[in-house]
Amino acid sequence: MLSPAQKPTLSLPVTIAEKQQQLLDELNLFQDWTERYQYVIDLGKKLAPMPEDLQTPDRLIKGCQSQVWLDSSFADGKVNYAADSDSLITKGMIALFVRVLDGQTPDDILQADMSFIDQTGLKEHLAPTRANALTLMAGQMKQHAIAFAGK
Amino acid sequence: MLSPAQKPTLSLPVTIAEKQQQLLDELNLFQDWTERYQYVIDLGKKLAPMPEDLQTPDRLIKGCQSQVWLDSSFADGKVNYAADSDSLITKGMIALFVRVLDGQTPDDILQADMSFIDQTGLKEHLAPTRANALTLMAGQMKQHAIAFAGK
Amino acid sequence: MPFDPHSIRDQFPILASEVNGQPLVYLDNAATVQKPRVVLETSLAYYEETNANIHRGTHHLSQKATAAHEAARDRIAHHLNAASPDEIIFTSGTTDGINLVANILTGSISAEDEILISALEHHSNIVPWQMLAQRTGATLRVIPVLEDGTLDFGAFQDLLSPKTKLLAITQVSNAFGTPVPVKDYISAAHAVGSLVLVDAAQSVAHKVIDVQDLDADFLVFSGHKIYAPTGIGILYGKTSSLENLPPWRGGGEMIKEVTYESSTYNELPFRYEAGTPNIEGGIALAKAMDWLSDLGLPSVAAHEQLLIETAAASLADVEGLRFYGPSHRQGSLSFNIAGIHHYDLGTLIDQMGVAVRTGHHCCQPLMNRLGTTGTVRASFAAYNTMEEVEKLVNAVKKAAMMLA
Amino acid sequence: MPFDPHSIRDQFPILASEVNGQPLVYLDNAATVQKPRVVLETSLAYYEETNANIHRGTHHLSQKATAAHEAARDRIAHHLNAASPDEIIFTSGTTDGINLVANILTGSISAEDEILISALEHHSNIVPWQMLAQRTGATLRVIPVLEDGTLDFGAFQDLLSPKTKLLAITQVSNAFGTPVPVKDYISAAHAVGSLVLVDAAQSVAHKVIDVQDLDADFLVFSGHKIYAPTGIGILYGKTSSLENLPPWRGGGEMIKEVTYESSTYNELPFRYEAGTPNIEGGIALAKAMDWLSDLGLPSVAAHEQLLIETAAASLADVEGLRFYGPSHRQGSLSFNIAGIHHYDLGTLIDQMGVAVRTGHHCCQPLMNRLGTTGTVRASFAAYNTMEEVEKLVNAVKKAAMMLA
Ligand SMILES: Cc1ncc(COP(=O)(O)O)c(C=O)c1O
Ligand SMILES: Cc1ncc(COP(=O)(O)O)c(C=O)c1O
Repeated sequence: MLSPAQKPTLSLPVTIAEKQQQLLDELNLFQDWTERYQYVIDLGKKLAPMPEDLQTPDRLIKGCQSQVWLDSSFADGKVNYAADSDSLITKGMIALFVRVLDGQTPDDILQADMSFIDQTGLKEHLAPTRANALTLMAGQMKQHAIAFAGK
Repeated sequence: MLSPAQKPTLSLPVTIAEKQQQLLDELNLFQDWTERYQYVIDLGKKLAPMPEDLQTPDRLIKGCQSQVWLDSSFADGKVNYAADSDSLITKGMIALFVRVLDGQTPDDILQADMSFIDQTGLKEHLAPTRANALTLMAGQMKQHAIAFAGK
Repeated sequence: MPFDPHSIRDQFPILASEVNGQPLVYLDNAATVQKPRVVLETSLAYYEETNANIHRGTHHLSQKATAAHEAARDRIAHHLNAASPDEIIFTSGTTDGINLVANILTGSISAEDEILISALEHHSNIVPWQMLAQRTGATLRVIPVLEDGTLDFGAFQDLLSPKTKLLAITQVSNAFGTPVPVKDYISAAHAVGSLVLVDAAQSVAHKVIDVQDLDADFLVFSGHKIYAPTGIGILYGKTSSLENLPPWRGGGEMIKEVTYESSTYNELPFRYEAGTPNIEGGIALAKAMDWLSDLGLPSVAAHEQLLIETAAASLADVEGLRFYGPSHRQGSLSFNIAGIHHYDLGTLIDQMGVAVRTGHHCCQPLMNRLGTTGTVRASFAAYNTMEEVEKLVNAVKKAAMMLA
Repeated sequence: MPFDPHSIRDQFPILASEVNGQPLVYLDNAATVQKPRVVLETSLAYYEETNANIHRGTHHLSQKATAAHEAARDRIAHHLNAASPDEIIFTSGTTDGINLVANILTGSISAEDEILISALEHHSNIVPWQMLAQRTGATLRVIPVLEDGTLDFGAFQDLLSPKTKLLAITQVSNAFGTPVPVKDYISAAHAVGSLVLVDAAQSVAHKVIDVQDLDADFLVFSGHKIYAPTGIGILYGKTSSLENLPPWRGGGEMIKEVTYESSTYNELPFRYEAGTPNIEGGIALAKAMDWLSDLGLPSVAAHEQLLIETAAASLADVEGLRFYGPSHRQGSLSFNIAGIHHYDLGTLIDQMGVAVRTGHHCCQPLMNRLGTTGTVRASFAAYNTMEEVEKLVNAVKKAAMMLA
């Protein structure tokens, strides 16, 4: 299996749009769903687990069968996200979002076009309930950004 | 339409079986269901109406959509039946039974084979609920005969 | 161009069958209507391509079945102009929907309250309210019917009071075809703070229903009376009227969390859909409503109207014949001939291949009120033709002669 | 000769379909089972030849439909060995049947009484009893489950007392496939004067049920779990247990006479069948039961048993895999892999074309008790093959590797 690390990157992506494009490029290297899923799962595994004491009900986004916790902090005008899930696939999906939005300004996050996820081709392989959870997730991350925007 | 009266009868029927045979002979003269139905309806019309004050709940046999009243009396060792219905077709059907059983002894009535009604071909043109009512009717007439049998 | 019933008859295989050697003339549509091929094929295709249990399933078929089921809900919401698909609850039929509402209202009714129904109601819109009255001690009151089979609106207004907690009223009488201007009844009932349930069992196949325009709190009907299968029905419930009411049936789907000590209930519409629903029935119902709407419900209704008026005009000269209901009727034409039992009339015309219904049409109190034990009712659907009306008329005349 | 599933697969068109480019392997049969062509054709033929509303109709089609519907009741009574067809009540499913019984028992239960259920019950056999307990003030008690997913019969005996008014118990657990020896439970419950309702939703397709031998008071199941459509189910009610209970739903069919003041109710089974029933559903259900009985239910069950045992043996060496339920299981095989979420496992094996169910299987309290939020459940039907078991096993192993 070709791991994304092996792909030569010419310049480091900085903006949300650039990061989205990088993700899409990486995913496009994979032909079949197994590899794509494996890529997402591996992203999930790599995402730093959220400390158990942060996994509180107010940080919980309840999905159909799995649970997602989302936390954020604000420093130097940038938003930092932390997320976790009891489902590895869900966690991998969140990792996609975190990778794209983490370390950006509230304004950029609020203006970000999150429909890139439709171009990943992952959604076709997702149960609609999971796809819904993704939309919910993106919404929640923007909600957090709104809270910081005024500061 | 050929009316049963036009049929030449050689000897008057006396026993239940003879009367049943006579009825079957008469019905066999008719080719189509319209004539048979008309015959039954006409029998119904000819059956003496039961006085209204005899149409009491204890004489009522409740069918699905029509009501039947049955009464009987006992004289000279013979049972006499009176019957009525708000439905003319039902009344005609009862008239068939009355014609066959009226004026017979309780013993003969109890022993009578009432399956002749199946040979009339009428049942095929009857709603099952009506056919059930017929069976009920025959049963009731025998019940009455039982009450007189001991006397 | 007027609607041509001949253009759709071959979609109904059963219409080509024979009864007693005569071609079937099916005029018992108010009892249940025949189903077009496209509806039957929808059920079949569901089982050949999609069937799985819905909700909570992760796998492909389950997702597909869930999507089809929820799409059906959306279509039905659209046809009724509901404000949201969440207001569409799948039931097993009109009777089930009325019982559901009557049960969940138990805690909202007290002994001083009144429940109002009309004299035109079907047993299914009487008995559940009698049972509710018995449970709560409330009083059941009845809007009287006039000699012409219409309701007495003035008497209705007099019956209304702040005690009135619910009005249950039919949009079209199944016994006589009387159309009821339910919108007027609804606004008057709302003015005294009453909820209103509309029984649309007999109207849904004959007129476009707009629940927002009517402003009904609850509206119920059965699939089998609108070209869909039996075993499926709809309860429309306005969100604001339904959201604070308790659940009825308990079970899978209608709960969020269950512990032995207690359960928390799901949102609308799922709170009222316990257990596995009639999945393909709901999908077939949406298809039937699509089909009827594509045919053009108003022009179908105009066609049916013409059949009823022609039948009424042609039967008018039968001696002793009396029609029930007002001169403007919807769906059904109900009559009796003096001195002839409706059962006898029905039996003979059935022999001639014409299927009509006889009896009390599940409206015993109404029949009592009009001094009869029943009537003969011919009822019409999109596929009925002028030639069939002629056969009905001839059959009635011949039967009347035989029974005279 | 053992039963050969290949001989019947072409009767199920859906089994030839593909999911994500892979041939479908349908192992979610405990949720709902696929329907053989003969059952689908029975529904279709009903609409092409017979359809009419039943009972009370004079005309030919109505009589024909009534006869078909009542013949279906007779067949079903025969398959369950009921003492009389009057003990067979058509419902819309298991959940509907349980709610019916829980509601009509309201007046027979008082605040000091106890209702007993088991820890293996489906939400549909928990929530209605919770609601009954709330209505009456009675106490709900739960027969505990042992670590191996079987019930604790000793604890059950200790729970029984003259206060026990009803025991509601499943014949096979839908979550784990645990078979429950209900006959022993029934006789013990009867000994203290309690009624017993058996939930046969998961047993009816896998074993011959003899209600007289079991001596159950009530037994319920859904058509859609025994090769028939959704929207139809059966409540068996022993005449002596049912005859003095009040009605539930009010409406057409269930009454004898209606006046505005009061109604008299019809005999069994009609008293509990208000409104137009799912006519073709009942007929299709009888056909499905005929079909299964003609196949030979015991040999079908033996075949399913072999599939479960083979699957269990082949999965046993997957690292961290834990099975739920006892080693002898009926219909379903439930498991988890340590450190892997059941939802992830289910999602991946669905991608490989294998449809299984994941989650709590409508048994949240049971999952809580065993310390999990859910399991992966593969469940089997007559048409499943050894090759499909192999695909399941391979899919689970591949998914486990991906998620490890
Ligand atoms: C044991 C058990 N009981 C009850 C039910 C509920 O059946 P239905 O949803 O058909 O009403 C099910 C179905 O999932 C079940 O498995
Ligand atoms: C006006 C009306 N209400 C209620 C019903 C009962 O409908 P269902 O038997 O489908 O529950 C009918 C059907 O006969 C009806 O005509």
